Amino acid sequence: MKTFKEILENRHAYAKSWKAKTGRKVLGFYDTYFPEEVAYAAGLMPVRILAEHEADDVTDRLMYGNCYCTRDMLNQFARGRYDYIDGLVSIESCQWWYNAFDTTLIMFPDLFSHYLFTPDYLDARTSKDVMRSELSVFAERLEEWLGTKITDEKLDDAINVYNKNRALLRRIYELRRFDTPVILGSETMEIMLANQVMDKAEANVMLESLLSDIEKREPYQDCVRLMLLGSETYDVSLERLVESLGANVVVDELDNGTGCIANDVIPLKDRLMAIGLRYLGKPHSALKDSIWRRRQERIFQLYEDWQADGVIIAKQIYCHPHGTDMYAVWKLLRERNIPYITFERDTTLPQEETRLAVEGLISQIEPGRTRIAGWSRSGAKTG
Amino acid sequence: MNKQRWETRPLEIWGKAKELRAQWQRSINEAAERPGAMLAHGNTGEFDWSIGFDDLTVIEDNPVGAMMASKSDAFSRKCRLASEVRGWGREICGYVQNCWGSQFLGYEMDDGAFPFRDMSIPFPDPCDQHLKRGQQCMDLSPIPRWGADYPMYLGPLDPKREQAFIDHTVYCYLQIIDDIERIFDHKFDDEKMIGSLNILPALREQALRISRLMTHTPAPIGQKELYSFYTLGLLTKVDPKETLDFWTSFADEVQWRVDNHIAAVATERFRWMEAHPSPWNFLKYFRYMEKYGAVCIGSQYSHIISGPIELGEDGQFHHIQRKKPPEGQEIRTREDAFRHIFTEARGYRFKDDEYCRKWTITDFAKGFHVDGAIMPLWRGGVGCTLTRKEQGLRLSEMGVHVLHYEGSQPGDRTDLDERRFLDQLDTWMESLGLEKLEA
Amino acid sequence: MTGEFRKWPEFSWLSDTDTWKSAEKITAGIDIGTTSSQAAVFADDELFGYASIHTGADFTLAANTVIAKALASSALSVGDIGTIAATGFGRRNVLYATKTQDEISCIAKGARFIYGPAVTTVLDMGGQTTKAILLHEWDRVREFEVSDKCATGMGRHIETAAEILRVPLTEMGDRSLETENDPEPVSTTCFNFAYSEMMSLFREGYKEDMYKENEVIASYLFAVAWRILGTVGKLAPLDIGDIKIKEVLGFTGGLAKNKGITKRIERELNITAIEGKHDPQLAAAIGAALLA
Amino acid sequence: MITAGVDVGLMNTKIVILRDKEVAAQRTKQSGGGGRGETVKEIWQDALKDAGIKPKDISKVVATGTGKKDVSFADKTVVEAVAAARAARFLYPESTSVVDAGADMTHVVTLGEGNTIREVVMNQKCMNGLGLVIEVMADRLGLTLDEISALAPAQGKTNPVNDGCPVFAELDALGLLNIGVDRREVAGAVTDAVVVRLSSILNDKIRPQKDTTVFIGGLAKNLAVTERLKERSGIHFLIPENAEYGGALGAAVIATDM
Repeated sequence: MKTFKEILENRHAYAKSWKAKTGRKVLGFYDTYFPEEVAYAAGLMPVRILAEHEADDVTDRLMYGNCYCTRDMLNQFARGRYDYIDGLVSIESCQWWYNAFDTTLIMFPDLFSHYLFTPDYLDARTSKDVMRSELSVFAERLEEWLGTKITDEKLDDAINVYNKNRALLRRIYELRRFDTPVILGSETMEIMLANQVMDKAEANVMLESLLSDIEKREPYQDCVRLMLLGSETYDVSLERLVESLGANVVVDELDNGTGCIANDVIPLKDRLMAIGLRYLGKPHSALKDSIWRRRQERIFQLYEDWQADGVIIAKQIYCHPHGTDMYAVWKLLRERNIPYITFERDTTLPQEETRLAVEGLISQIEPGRTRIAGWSRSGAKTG
Repeated sequence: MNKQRWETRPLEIWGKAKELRAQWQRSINEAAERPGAMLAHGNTGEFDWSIGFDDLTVIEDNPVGAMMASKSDAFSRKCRLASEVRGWGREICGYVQNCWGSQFLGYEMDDGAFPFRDMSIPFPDPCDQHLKRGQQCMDLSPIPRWGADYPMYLGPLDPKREQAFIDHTVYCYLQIIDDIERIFDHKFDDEKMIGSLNILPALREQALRISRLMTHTPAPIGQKELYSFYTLGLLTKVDPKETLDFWTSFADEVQWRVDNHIAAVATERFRWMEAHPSPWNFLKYFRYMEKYGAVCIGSQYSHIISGPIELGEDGQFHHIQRKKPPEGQEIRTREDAFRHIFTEARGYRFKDDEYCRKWTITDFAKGFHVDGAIMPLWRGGVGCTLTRKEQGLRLSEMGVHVLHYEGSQPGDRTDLDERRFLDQLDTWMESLGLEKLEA
Repeated sequence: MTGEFRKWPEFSWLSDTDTWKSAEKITAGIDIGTTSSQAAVFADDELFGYASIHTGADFTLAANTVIAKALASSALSVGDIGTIAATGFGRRNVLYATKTQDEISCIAKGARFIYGPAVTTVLDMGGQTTKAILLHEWDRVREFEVSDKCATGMGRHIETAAEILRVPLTEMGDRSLETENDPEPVSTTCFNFAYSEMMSLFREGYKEDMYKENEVIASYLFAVAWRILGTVGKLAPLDIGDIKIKEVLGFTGGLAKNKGITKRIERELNITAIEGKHDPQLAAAIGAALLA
Repeated sequence: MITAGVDVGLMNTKIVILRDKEVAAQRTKQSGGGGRGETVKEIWQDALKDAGIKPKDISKVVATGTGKKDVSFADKTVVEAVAAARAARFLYPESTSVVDAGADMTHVVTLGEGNTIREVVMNQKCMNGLGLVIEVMADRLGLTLDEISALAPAQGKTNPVNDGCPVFAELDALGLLNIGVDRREVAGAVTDAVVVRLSSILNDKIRPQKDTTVFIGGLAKNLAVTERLKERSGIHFLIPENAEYGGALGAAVIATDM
């Protein structure tokens, strides 16, 4: 498998072959607040559980009211797609995720599992102490399970690998700031998603070679620049649709986009504290931004830094963190006269419905611009 | 067919209950008007802030939203529309949408101005929507606002993890008191707070008496009575002493009813429990079920006033005391008091949080000798719906007949198809061979 | 399901002049929706002919039929039309179109043609999607809202409701207004819930004194109207206060002809929509033709 | 002894007249809305005529179905699940559960000893009206129900539609039509979505047994549904010849007890 896209599409095969090659174990996790560094230092490959879509007649027995993503995560476990996972970890985050985690454990009681409490109140003086305590409990459990010792050296190595990974991904995002970017929104999201199901050391090698390649690419033409907000995404169908309409998603404020690469672990003598502080200091997710509404200002900063023209908010149906946070996002966008559309996503993306809204947004930004479907005209490479 | 008919009669405590409720309503109305009074959004489940701060009234959005739902469909619908057009998802709990929708409209059900809150006190709860709901009152005016956590984990009690969680929570609460003193120039009364520590356990003791009595056949009172009274202990401790007296005489009356075989439903022949009430404007399903001789003996939700309870080996309910604060340790400061409160709270949280909910429900069903259970499924309200289906399966396995019906949330009638629900009740009863005893 | 109750009248019109012969520019707009398809032909910015038909299962066939109907007996043929702009759900099936145009711009333009320059808020209620558009005084879109996914297919679902109730679609609106007081709406979450709840209203048996059929229809259409309020209300709501929209309101789309919906929206918004000079269902097709 | 069962469904009313536990007549007619009560009376007259009897010859009439209270001449009403259970045991004494799926609700009934019922599962609201979904889609696509019933299972990878919600399924189906997918294939995709939902209801509590599960109701007549459901769930349904009359038959059987 050579490209991120291929790895994303064959992620189960990738993980299985990694296991066969290294003889090590794979740990599944759900949210980006999960401190992957600790697991990596223990010799595990942390793999994020991603939703896809498969006909689902099993989860109704166990769930009600969940968003489709968490249903599908359970569905995939039930169908044996994740049969290679050795352990499963959940953290304090969205309850639907917790539900998917907990119910999966009922189906697979022998799986190694751990629940790590990452404070929802991220900014109290004692939040870091809770985080530190939880990380050391987690580290001890991993040591006990795997029979290894998580030494400072191993933690340093993990921190380096992850910091490097985030720095490389930030470089990719930086390339999208140009008026004529060399990389499209859909390609970036494919990289982001694949990166979350990969061995980070390998990802870093691939990212470095990719970066040296794409910087040589012919840039895409200037076009309407859009920003994507909302619930986590698991595919790039929306980005592709936007591109087919002659626009481009240039930046996002998603937990699995800019949210997970914005900051690094700053090395400290107390490694676990350093890792904990990184996760507490991460841009607040919609759920954890429960006190002073920091998320909205960050959205605006990204919007300006990446010179976006408009915003697409794509929320999953039944995604309550975004259902409660949207008010403040709308208020901000309206106050600053930023054009935006909001729509809800479910298992399938209805092409024409979504097209109608996105096209309306594009034409609101650039009225009178005649379009022909396909990237070929406005998005074509120059020269 | 069971021809047994028990005697029924109304509760005598009703008058007193109404009086207490009116008193609570008055105290809120007055709080908004009294000079120097502070109105906070928050909750008083574990700790009633007004005990330390005389002029502080804490209102939760839940009872406000519930009251709207029970009184006016049209107004609460308007509130929900007001919040929907401002960006709130339709999957959000009806209580929240009603209460804060009314804030968006700027007026209340009776056309009076919406009382804006002066501060937002955290509302720790396992339900995610509680986490973010304190933001609504600060969005329209920059009022002070604090945070706190509801830390939980799976597996056995772990002293190391516990310690960090208790330190964290105590710190957060002390910070709030410091800030209120600094910002609002109100002094916190440590002595009064320490002195009140025994109120909640005493209240729970009385409530537990009632829970235990309700395991009798015929059930002396039903779910409807429990609902009417339970806010009087949980949310409305205007005068703690008076509340305690009320619950003591309530328990005494229930005891008297049991001794004299006074029943909630004269024809009791089917006992059921539920997980949640239906939307508050549709409580007539209790009466409808009585036509089949079916009595609702409560829910974990309504028996929560007893505090955390579990079924002992003697077949009777007991308080869960997994973690007691060290005996003999003197409580001198407010920090000691909070440590005491949260250490005790940590002990039982493991029995009412989502992790244990699906296991403890079988205890509940066994203890109350239920034949059936209604497990509503809410589209809005994560915490209310999480694990409901699993609970249903578990109950089913132990031979309890389970009925699931759907709706939005008790504060939101949008998705409750009332007639379909009654039809489902018919199906449930008739399929068990029970027919209506009265038209 | 017989399909006899969900029918609504198709219509067409053709100018009796032959101005097109001397016209410098002939344009057409084709709007292929999920439920109905419209065509409008303009000769030098003057309406020359239009047609509105049921779309049916074959979008391409609908596209071919609707233009044929609009041109009807005139000597004008598709080949004579300079620019043909296609819009709507099925626009890709208008094989004879020379360009495509987004729905929002078309509706905005078309609404201005139908209602004149005064209209500021356009509420387009079609078979598939509800769109609320706030317009600048010139024809540029200031803001727009599209109904969410759960609310899609409003018009189509009313057709289904007519079939289940066995009440002609065209009578539903008027009959719903014959009730004394509006009953509480059925579920506003989605139309599947709405009509299942609507049918539940008959579960206790149909008795003259209990559920007058008109009240059931009223309850259903109130839910539809309430759902639409959720879309139009999103156009710049106030920080505090009831839903207000910027006057003047104009309805477009097929449901604009259902008084049971429009009257309820007007009542809730406390506003009276203006009367247009053309059939509101044609808005998108007219707009497309004008933008062509 | 002559008894009758009347099953007033969402779209159709079905009547079965039993003479000494043998079907003497059966009738169905479209009915709906507020005028349902009148339609029921009309078809009642037709059924009596078919059986060649007068109303007074009938000892008892039992009504069931969503419109059971509109049957003015019924001696008793029973819920759909109970009628379905009796029909299943009447037709197949060895049956252990019965699936009743029509235009409106879907019931999965697990049978107990004799005429008792162990468990009833009713569909969730998001799966309401599975029969209606197919009818609406047929109307939309210009196909008859027989044509849908005759659809062959899809070969290879096809375009799926949303299987969680009928509203979204319809939306996706229109999207497929729009990109030129053959309408039979679209109908197949919708049928698949309905089958996934049905299978989900089967999985909800006690899973029905492989060889002793009866399938009645309007959907049981649709071969495309039953065959695909069989494949997905592994259950070899027992489907009676006049499956849509299951509810009415059960009601008529109950009337013989009275």
